[in-house]
Amino acid sequence: MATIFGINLFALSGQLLVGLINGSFYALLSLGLAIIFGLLKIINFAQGAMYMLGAFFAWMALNYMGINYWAALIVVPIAIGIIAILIERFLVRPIANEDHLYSLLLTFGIALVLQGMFTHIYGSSGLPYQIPAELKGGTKLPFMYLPNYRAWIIVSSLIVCGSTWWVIEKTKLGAYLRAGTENPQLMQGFGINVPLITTLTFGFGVALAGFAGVLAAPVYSVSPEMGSNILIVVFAIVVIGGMGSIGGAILTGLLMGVVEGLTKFFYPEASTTVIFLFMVIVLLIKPAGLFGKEA
Amino acid sequence: MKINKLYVFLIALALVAPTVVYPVFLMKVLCFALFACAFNLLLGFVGLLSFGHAVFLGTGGYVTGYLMIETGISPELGVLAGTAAAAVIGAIYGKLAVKREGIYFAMVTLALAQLAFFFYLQAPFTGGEDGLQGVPRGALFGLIDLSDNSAMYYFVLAIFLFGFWLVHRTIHSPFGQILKAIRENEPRAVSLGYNVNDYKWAAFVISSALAGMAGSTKTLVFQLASLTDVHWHMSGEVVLMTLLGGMGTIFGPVVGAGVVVTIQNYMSGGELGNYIHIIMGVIFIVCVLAFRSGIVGEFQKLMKKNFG
Amino acid sequence: MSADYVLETRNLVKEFKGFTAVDDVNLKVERGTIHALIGPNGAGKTTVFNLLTKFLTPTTGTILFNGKDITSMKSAAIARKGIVRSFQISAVFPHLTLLENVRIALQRNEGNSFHFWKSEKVLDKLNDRALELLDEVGLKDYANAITVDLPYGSKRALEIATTLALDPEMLLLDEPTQGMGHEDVSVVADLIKKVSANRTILMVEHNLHVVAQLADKITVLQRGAILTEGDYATVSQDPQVREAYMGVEADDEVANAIAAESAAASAAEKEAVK
Amino acid sequence: AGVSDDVVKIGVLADMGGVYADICGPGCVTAVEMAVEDFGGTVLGKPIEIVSADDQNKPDVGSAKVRQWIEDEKVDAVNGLVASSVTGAVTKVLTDAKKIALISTSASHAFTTKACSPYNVHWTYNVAALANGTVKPMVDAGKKKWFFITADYAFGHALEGIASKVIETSGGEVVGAVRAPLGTTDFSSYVLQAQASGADVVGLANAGADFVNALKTSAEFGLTETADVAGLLVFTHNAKALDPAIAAGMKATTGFYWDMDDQTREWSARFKERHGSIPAMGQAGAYSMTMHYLNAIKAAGTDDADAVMKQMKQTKPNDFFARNAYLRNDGRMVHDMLLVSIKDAASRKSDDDIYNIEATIPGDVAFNPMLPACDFK
Amino acid sequence: MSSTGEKIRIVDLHSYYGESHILHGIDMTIMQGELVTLLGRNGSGRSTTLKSIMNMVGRRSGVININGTETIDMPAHKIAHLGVGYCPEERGIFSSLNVEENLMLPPSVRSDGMSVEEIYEIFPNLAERRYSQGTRLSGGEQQMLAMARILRTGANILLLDEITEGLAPVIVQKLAEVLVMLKKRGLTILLVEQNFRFAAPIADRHYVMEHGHIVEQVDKDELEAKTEMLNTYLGV
Ligand SMILES: Nc1ncnc2c1ncn2[C@@H]1O[C@H](COP(=O)(O)OP(=O)(O)OP(=O)(O)O)[C@@H](O)[C@H]1O
Ligand SMILES: Nc1ncnc2c1ncn2[C@@H]1O[C@H](COP(=O)(O)OP(=O)(O)OP(=O)(O)O)[C@@H](O)[C@H]1O
Ligand SMILES: CC(C)C[C@H](N)C(=O)O
Ligand SMILES: [Mg+2]
Ligand SMILES: [Mg+2]
Repeated sequence: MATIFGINLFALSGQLLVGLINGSFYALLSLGLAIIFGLLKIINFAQGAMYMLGAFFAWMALNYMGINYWAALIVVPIAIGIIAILIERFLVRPIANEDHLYSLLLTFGIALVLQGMFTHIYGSSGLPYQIPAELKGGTKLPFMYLPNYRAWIIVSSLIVCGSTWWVIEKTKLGAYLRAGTENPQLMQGFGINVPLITTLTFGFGVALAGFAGVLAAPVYSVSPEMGSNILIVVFAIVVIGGMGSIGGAILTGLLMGVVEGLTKFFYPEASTTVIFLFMVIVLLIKPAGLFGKEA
Repeated sequence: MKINKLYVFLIALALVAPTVVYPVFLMKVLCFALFACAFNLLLGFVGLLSFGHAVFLGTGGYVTGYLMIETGISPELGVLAGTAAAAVIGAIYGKLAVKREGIYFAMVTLALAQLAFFFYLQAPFTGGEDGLQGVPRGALFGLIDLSDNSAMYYFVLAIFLFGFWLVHRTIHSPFGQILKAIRENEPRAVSLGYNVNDYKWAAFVISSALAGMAGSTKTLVFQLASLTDVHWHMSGEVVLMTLLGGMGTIFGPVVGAGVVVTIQNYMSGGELGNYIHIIMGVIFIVCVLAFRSGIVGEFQKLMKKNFG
Repeated sequence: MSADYVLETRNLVKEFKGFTAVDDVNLKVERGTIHALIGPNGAGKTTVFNLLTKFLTPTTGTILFNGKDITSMKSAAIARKGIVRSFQISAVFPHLTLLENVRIALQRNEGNSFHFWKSEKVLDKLNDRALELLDEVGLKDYANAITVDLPYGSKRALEIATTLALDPEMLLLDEPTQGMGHEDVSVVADLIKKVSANRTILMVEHNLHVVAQLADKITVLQRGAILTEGDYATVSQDPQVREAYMGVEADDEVANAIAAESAAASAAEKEAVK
Repeated sequence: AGVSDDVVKIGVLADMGGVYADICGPGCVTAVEMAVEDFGGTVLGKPIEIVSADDQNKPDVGSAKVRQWIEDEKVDAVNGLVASSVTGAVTKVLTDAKKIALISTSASHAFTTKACSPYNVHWTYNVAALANGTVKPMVDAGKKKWFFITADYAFGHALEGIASKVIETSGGEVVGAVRAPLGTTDFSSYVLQAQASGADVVGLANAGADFVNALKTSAEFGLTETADVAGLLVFTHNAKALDPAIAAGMKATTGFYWDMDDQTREWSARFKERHGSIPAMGQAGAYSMTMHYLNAIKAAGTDDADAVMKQMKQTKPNDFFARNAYLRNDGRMVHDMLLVSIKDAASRKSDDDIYNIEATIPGDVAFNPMLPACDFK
Repeated sequence: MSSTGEKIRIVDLHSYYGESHILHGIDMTIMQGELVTLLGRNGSGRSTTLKSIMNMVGRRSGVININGTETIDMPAHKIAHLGVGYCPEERGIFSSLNVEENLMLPPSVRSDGMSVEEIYEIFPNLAERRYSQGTRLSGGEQQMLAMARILRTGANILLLDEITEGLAPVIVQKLAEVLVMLKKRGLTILLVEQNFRFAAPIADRHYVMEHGHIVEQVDKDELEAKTEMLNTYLGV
């Protein structure tokens, strides 16, 4: 086998790829957070819970309604988007003019309730969800056996992230979004229905988490706790990337997945902390974050 | 004058309370009340929402617990050491966290806290998920045996009163004035020549030291230091206590801590046990939507409306 | 013997991504004067201010304060040195009383602003000085009022009182009369005049009346570079300045010209309607 | 003698809503209730009462609750006890107060070794039994090279440690181990490392969701094809959550399986009717232990802890759960353990039909020997 | 007065920000092609009047008729589509967009807006800085951009708040010319201005506000006669 400095290169490439897979989830989640933050200036603490909800909905859809994975991949994010829209409309909007810390606390409360509810109903040992038949099996790469489903995770996440980026950065709708984030009132004055855009954006940002949840269901066990742990990591990623840019959120997500993958290989004990350490370093060197604009 | 009478009454109440109420429960309330007061110093008076304050509670607890077990020092020194350790961590974390503002600050503190959580989970001296068990309470100044619950209670009460006084004093000190100014208009404070980050940092250190003190004391009371105290749930709980009691009020955190601990105590025994997170979540939502001033804040508003 | 300069810049340059906003500026501000910086929009006036107070870092060049190089100092340090800047937006602490507002500034030199173990009563000894300052700007009677409730002009005055509390050697004022009604403009102009005693003031201002009334010396910037310098009479007669800044016809004539033009226009309009 | 405070009060402390709630949460309460009812509701003419509480898997919550139970509510014994961390804290409190700990679900063997106490009763299983039950037969069958994916905290370390010892003494070899933090969702890196190690067996020294995730990922990356993957601690609820296609054939050691014989089926059916799901081993253990405790009170004529402990150790428990059983002086309940394998989908007759019983492991083989220091008479 | 020529009619307008009652019954009518100014001291409620028309205040009551459409219950985002362009006091330049994007941002509300070339001709500064970030412009440049932005939309009712603020006299002069030109094109303009010198020569009518009331209406021809009165209200 190819080795350099005593490191097995094949194994290393395997770890890189695996990191990228994890990074795909980070990218989807931090992208969702960034979009919502952009327009509503709130950090959606319930984003993790919505990811969890995505996985559970996929499971429920399959077991109660016979909706298969592929359909779930479309239906579940929409359903979660609708829930999000209701949350925005009835819970978030009434406090939109208060200090943004309140909406953070509100969504934190929502996260607790959702997690508590699912623990209560389904317990916390996790539910099984099968990899769709079409994606069973894998491909033998020179350096590793790449399960087809994992490859699909990377591809689909890149497609979703990429198109979201394109819409926001390159289209007129995106310009409305960006401007609406800064001065919604004035945008209204220009004749743009900002509340509608806000609601839809919130729905979309949360739907991204739902999508990630469906993607995750077949590979991680579907459990109520799955959201809260990943969310804190995603927070660190958001701090590292800075909320300044949509592209930044995506890239940082992928990058951190890789960093974490490498750590699992070289020093697994630190794998849970490496992203936080990375955050510390970024805070010291570039407090606004890698892609953040100067304050 | 009126205020002073109120204080005297409350202290008198606190002195006789253990004869009526289970003292360990009271001590728990006092520990959390101190923790919440420390937290409120940052949130209510500097406007910084730390979502990782559990680290300091836990650090105080672990350090005190470790020293009490390994060296058998007397409890007041144990508490001091725990407090100092929390202050040191607070100094480091604070330096990093004050580089960001608002929501970012919350996220940075949460992430840093998670870092510490994993450290404590894996570090050998904390006993991992077992925690440090069987921490001796020791004898205060080598004289008063604290294994007696009522002696312990008065020790805890004294610590709490000291912490409470310090928070109160800090708010009404020259330093507190600057904090107020920073909260009101930060760029202006900068332009007047104040290094606002230094002031935020100092407040952060004071707050984390007091949180550590609460943790140290709690460890002595329960003879145990565990991961619970550094978990993000705990950070969330202290936010809840403060929010529920009334952030930015002096008594709010105390009331909030009392209510939350009581609810938890009540629920952990009953049928409602597994609803605990749901109920906490609902309280959060209700507080934010309809009850932002908290119990004490709303009460003050009411007083003002009717008598003011 | 050359004049006594408080503040000097040498070859000050600021570039933004290939765009030079401040281009080799050598500014000399004489001690005890009111010095105005004027120029067309985008000439680089605010950028110069930002460089002087280190809200921006110069690309090249040096800044000297009392002959000492302060180019590498941080914002807050510069403020402590004695260069204090007022903002275009009103900069007060809205929910504190006026007295407290001023005291915050006075407190800085007390060296007790980190003393969290002392009672705030130790600050009471600053009250007399604070009242004096409030008196100076005509706000003594409102000392215990809450600042938000003040009218705009008074907030401006309070801000100046607060700034004076730092006893700065030098004040930087960026468009101090912007957005003010005529009445307030003259109040503030008087105030600036009053506080300029024993101090140096550098200001940016588009209101030529104020400039004419106050400035001892004027520097005209254009496209980042100094176009000309001198007192009001000299500068306002400079044809280049008239063209680039004041418009072909200076000042008062502007109004007349416009009036004439619009009269003509409305005449034309009436014509058209017919 | 006689019954203190005229009531026998049993506390059930368990995880009512957290990650172990399915394993021993409300289900353990149900089990103890059933035991009390089956016993008749009174002992020595005095009522038997049950109080229960959620320890949230937090040692501080658990020990505070137990302290209060003892001081305020005159609880005589505490049953349930899931997370070893909580149990560790609680047994200290109980021992100080001379009250009995009836440990049903905790895995650590510390309670009868380095943290042993005359008042501890450890009933269902422990890490030693898991290692002896699952690991040893595999090594003996020629699977010599082992790699561990271990939960990176006390429980995982203990399990890995004891399993490694078993491997080495049986002539096997541990070729590597990787410590995955508790709550890891993505095990792919670890699986790749396990794959690269060339081990015959990859031992999963973790539990619950960690175990499920690790196994799933192993299957996905084809590890299950090239090596044996062995779960060292498998609860029926977790086994149920696994795709039979992946898990089929996997061996595990358990203290109880509902479908073993008529006796277990009878009790399990009653349990399922009340609780909604089949019993986990700790739940069955909680019942069995309660029965034994109440019988001991009856026989001793008192609820005094020392007398009851003595009585419990003298009489052999024998019911649907405890087979060929006796309570050792160190508090370890030694009984037959089961070596099971997970059924494939085709041979499952119902949702609950999860295991084939491969072998019965006699208690003395399964459990660790008693330490002289823990020989409380 | 034919009602077709009536562009804005406001009757008994009351406006509130939260608890505070700012406008206390405003009445005004503006005809097609008129340029009307709102004068008054700081805080007299002039900006609030414009914001009320745009439905950007907390709460409002009364009648606001724009181009024949009653708008008091209309959501804010529909008002622009009646042909209204609003230039706010605080400029509202977007930092996430560059100059050109800022310029192109507001949707056209009518078809006959100015072209970008025309606009760049009036404000050459903007052309030069067209790719820089909106808020990186100097104060005055931002002011120009804010004004230019609504000229593009083709709005024929302009609500302009302190547009000469912070501008160099040359530009102020240029703006005056622009306003005159717009008037000539038949646009209706409601202008809030401190700079009386700027407003006086070009306006047809002036309303004077104080404490949320309209206290005086002055016609262009009456200016001289009422100087004294204006002085006491405005301190000119
Ligand atoms: N951060 C920046 N990045 C890029 N360009 C900038 C930045 N700040 C200012 N500029 C440009 O530099 C030039 C000078 O700006 P400055 O704000 O100093 O002008 P000014 O003289 O204060 O004008 P005004 O009178 O309009 O306030 C402008 O063209 C502006 O667009
Ligand atoms: N968003 C707001 N919330 C509460 N009060 C406000 C708000 N905006 C303005 N006000 C108050 O409304 C009153 C009128 O303000 P407005 O801005 O309309 O005055 P103006 O005549 O335009 O003066 P200016 O010269 O300051 O622009 C003032 O007393 C002001 O304090
Ligand atoms: C309940 C089991 C999963 C093991 C548990 N972690 C313990 O410590 O014993
Ligand atoms: Mg400027
Ligand atoms: Mg009894």
